Amino acid sequence: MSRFRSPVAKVLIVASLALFVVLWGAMIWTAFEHDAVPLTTLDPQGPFSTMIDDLVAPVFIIGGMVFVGVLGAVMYFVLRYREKGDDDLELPKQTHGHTAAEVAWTIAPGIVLAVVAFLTVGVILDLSAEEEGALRVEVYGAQWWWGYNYDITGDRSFDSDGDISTANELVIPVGRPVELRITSMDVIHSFWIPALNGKADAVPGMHRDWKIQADAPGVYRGQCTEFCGLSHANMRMLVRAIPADEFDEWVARQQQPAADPPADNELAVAGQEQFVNLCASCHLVDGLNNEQIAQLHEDDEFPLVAGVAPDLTHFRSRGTFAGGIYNLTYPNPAGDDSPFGATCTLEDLENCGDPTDIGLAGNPDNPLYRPFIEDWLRNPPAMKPMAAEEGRGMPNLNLTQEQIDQLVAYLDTLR
Amino acid sequence: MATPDPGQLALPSGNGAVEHRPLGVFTRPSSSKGWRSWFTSVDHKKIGVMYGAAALFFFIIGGLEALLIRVQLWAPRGTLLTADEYNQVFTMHGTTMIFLVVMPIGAAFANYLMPLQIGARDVAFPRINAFSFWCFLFGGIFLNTAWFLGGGADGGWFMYAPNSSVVFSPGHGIDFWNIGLLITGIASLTGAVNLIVTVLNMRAPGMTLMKMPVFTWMTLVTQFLLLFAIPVLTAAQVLLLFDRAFDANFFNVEAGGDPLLWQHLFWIFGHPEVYLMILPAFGLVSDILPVFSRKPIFGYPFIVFSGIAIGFMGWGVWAHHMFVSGIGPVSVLVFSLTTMFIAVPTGVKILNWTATMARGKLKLDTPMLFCIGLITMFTIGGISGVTHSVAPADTQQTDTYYIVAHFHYVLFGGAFFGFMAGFYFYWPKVFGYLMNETLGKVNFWLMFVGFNLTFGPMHVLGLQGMSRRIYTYDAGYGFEFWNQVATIGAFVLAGSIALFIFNIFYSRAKAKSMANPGPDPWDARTIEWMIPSPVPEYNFDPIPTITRRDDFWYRKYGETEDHMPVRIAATDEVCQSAEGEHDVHLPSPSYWPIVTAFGLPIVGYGLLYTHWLSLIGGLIVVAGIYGWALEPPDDPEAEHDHHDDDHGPVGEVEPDRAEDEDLSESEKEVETVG
Amino acid sequence: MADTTVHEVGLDAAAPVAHLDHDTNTGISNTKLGMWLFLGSECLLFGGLITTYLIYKTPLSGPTPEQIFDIPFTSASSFVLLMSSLTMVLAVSAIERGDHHRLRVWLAATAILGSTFVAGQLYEFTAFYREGLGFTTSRFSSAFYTLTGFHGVHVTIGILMLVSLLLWSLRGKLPEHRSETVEVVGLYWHFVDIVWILIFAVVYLIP
Amino acid sequence: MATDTRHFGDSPVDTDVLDGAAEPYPRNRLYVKIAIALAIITAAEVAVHVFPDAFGGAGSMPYVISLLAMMALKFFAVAYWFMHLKWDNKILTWAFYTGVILAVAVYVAVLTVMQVWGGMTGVGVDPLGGT
Repeated sequence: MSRFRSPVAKVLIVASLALFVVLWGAMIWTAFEHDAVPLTTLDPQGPFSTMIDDLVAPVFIIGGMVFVGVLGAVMYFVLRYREKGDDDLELPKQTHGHTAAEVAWTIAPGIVLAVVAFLTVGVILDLSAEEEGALRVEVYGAQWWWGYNYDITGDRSFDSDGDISTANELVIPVGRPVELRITSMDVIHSFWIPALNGKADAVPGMHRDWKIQADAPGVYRGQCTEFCGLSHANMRMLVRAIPADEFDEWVARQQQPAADPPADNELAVAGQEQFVNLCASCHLVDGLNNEQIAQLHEDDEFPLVAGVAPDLTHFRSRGTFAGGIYNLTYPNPAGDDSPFGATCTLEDLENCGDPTDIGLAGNPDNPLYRPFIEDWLRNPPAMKPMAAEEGRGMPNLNLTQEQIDQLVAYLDTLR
Repeated sequence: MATPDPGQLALPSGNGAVEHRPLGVFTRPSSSKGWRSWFTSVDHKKIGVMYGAAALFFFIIGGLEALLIRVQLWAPRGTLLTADEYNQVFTMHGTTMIFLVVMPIGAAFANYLMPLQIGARDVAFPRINAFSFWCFLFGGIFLNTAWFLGGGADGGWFMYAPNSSVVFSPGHGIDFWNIGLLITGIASLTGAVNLIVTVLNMRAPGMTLMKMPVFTWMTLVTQFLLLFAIPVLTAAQVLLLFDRAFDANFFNVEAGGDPLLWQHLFWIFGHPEVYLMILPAFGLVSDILPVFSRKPIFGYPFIVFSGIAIGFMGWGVWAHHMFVSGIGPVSVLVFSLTTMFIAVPTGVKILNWTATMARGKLKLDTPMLFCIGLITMFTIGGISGVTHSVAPADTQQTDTYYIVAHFHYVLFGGAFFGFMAGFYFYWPKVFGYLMNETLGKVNFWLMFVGFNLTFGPMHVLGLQGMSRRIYTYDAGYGFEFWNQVATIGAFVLAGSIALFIFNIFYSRAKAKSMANPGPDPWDARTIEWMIPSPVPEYNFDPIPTITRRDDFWYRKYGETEDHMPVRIAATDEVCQSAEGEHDVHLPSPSYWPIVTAFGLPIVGYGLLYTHWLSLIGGLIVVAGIYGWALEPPDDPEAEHDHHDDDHGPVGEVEPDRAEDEDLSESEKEVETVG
Repeated sequence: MADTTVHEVGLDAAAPVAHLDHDTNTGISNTKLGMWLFLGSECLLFGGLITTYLIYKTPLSGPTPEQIFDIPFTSASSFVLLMSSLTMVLAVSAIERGDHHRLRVWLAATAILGSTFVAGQLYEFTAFYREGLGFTTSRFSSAFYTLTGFHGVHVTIGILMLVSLLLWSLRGKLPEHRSETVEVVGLYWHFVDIVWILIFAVVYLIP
Repeated sequence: MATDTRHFGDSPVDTDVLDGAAEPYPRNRLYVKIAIALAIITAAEVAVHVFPDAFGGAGSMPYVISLLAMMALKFFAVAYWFMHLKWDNKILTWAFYTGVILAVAVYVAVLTVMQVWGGMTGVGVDPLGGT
């Protein structure tokens, strides 16, 4: 009764075990394939993520060896000591234990873990050390997008003259550490750019320090990882790391307030008016509705429930919108991997790539990809689940096509 | 011992002889047969079976929720569920599996087996035991009625503040979660007191602590963990309840509420919770493995003390759930180190199990296969756990599918494989028929394959950056392939569960034409196998006197000087005869536990809808308690020919009404919540 | 063993601990062991609430503890609760000796002292409320009312148990072989007192 | 394991004799003494609160420590004598103090991690920070 004698059974056992081996082999193999897995934690691109990777790699190896050891021992014992049907009925020796062995295998893992612990302590301290010459950025999570306030002036405040604010896309200089002060406006979120460092929770009422640094120019994607309600899955962010000189140019542009649309662009002028009437109670455009927004702050109209919305001053300088889930522009021509990429032209759109491939857009000089932004203005909750009626996310304003056209024209001027 | 008839007491004061009449509208139930008896039973075996049945029912619900999750994630931009529905489904899946499946299956085994393993007739407080079960069942049902009353909780099973506040989750889902778990918490707490007292006080003569079967030991450790962990969760839930129901400011950030307080309280409960889910399975394996290896557990004291060590150390590691929460580098460091070293006692257990198999004569029956499955699969979960304890690595791994993979390898590959081993092993003892072996083996291999297909790929998904709790993902992140493998695996796993259920009914039908498997179908080692299968209502007759560990085995076998076993008695000679004396005095059934427990969900509904209902519920609870208090544990009307045993502790009830004080306290928790 | 019961009662009448139940492995009755375990568990509950209070005791707005506490009043009510522990233990000792008259006196005294304490707490709550400290006023107020309120409910349940015991005793249903029932209720009562000892020092006296 | 818990100094007394009018019970005197001591300690606690300057000022280290010490003294006195831990089986002391010690250890750790000691900072007041 205790043995499986039929060939079918043997096939079942062998097939199951083979599947197990193949599965785990394939898993380990693919885990180290870094193409087309932009969020992978195993392909570090900055010093901090590299420290983590260097620390955990030997732990994985030790762990793997331990598992193979245990599995091997179990399999060996099963094959060696299993009851064979034609055996005699003699029972095995009743061994109750072996104190020396017990002590040995209590101490042995203790020693291995002590080594791991020693390495870990160093890395924890290194990762929490302050960096010299870092760029300071305040990061805040909100349902369901990210905002950034840069301390450009270096006076440790994030709202003095010359400091800049932006949303969803964080632009940083290559090779320079960036100190993040992370907080939240409503619930707990988590800021995570796997290629640059581990994640850090954004807790309301609390500022916490974190840091990232990119070694090479590129776009590094991230995802909110602390469950934050309805659209948690749609709360993404990306970091564009650009060379220092390009970064300075970018900062200079961002420091400018938004210009009024040129008078000859009638659609945009009308759009600005629509914006002031419809959008300005939540969205800030620097130079346009600062006082209105400041007043709201004053009146404490910005409780911890979102009601604030992303800063749109240089809206078109970003490649994505709505929490980094939709492309704002056509993507870059293939082959250029600069964080902003080369410009594609209206005449040559088919070489610009597919704008529905999420997160690939970048260059603000590329033409606006209208369908997404129009759909968004038409009915935001249909594009991204939100609970605007409960004060979280953008409501459906029931705009007409004319209003949408005007608003898009205006938003297109916010460079 | 019987309650003295109050009428016989020579009372020094008072009004002389007192006529005792049970209070209330019911005549006292007396039958222990028929379907009605299940509602009034105080028999630990019936209660254990009900725990198991209810847990399997909730397991099917939780499993269906899991399948919904897997189908939704089959491909990018899945449309089976909306974001809102998905959030409810994963919250309820986690809550159901933890509180309504794994914990109660542990309770089922503890209730059924532990008194048998220590040679008791029942638990210390049989009526409280019934009350615990009904609290659990009503709490679970209350929790799930949320589906029909506006939707389930949507904050994740960990229910982090302030996302769980009314502002961010205005529906009643989280209230159902909160109150439902408060009710099941009463079940756990009263159960814990009951089972600890049972183990400490009601062991058969000669059964010292170090002669107890490992499962009994692990039950003791588990119940201590519950005893001390549940009140912490209760405190946190009370804060949440007051925030949601009465506008308190505990997690209101504007008023200075600190969201991390919830996290601390929750995980102080939550981490011992992890161990109290896994330890019963460890206990089962430690008892089953020797039977099929034909030799005693290797290093019994080390197995026991490592279990105790896990229980203790489990209190010092909670903040490893908070490495990314912003608790400061020093705290991260300390908790990282404590977490690493909890791997030591766990490793000791695994090595001892492996050593138990060495040089044995292994019978690879279904329970044994599941035990081997546990040893190997749990090892994977344990090792991935060590990678989390490396705090910097955890900042990459936490809240990704790597964590999901980890704890499913622990809770499914560990706890549930152990429970499956326990089901197959103890089925004949409980129901009097053996499960079909061939189906059992297919069941195991199907579950093994399905389990690995489902949860293995999640390691890769997590390391490649797929977050937990996302209802959708986009193309271009490379998540498609392994999600599809996992979804296929989930259906294979569902198939294996279906096969298990089929096996139950198939084997039962077959068993009608087969002989009873007898008390000892596996040539087992511990004393629960001495008594007939299924177990008679009175368990042992007489209570055995224990002389050594694995007492039953040594009644059958002697040992030569070089530890070779020699048969000294036929199994039939040492087992209890099925036709023994039936006149053992047992605690009488009672209506009051179910009545009292029934009041609790009514209080809960009242809190959510109309406070008048709470009042009614509260009155039911109070009436239940007073009825209970005035009812003697034994029915004085019942005819009993008292069986006088010639030994110490017998699992009968205390004549004290003071056990009802315990109840009053649990009631107090509810009332204060109300 | 029913036939030997009366005899046993006679034997046990003077024994401080009831031995009506079977011998247990530990020598302690199930009920008493269960109560102690429960009290151990309660430590974690009150610990959580006290911790919450300590974290939240400085409000961001509204009255502060220093402004609102009336230490002389609370000292008096603390004293009352402390003395109820004495009357409780005297009640236990009375029934252990079979002195039913004193049992009732001391039980009644304990219940009255407890009620005095609860009444004082209610008075204190209303006074605080009038001074502008509502339950929802600040994080301090929520934590304070929750902690002391939980304790108050514990006391109230204790009073209900004492009154029940008193009634049982008056109806002659509390013979001395059940002295342990009184003792177990007493344990609960003392525990509630102990918790207040903590609260009085940690909440009221230490700023 | 079974311990005889009946080792009281009092000799068994016949119930009938005691009914209604009991002889003084030796331990009662002890109880009263302890209650007096508790009352005195409470008075001392209040005195410390009323005259904080004698203890280094309200909230100072000696002030807090002296109050905590008196609190602990009262706690243990009630548990030891009134709750009979002195006379009962040690397993009860065990069961209870496991809870007490666990609670103290765990919650002190929480308070430490949340940095509550020394100046109640709590959490930040400005949820929006520099925005």
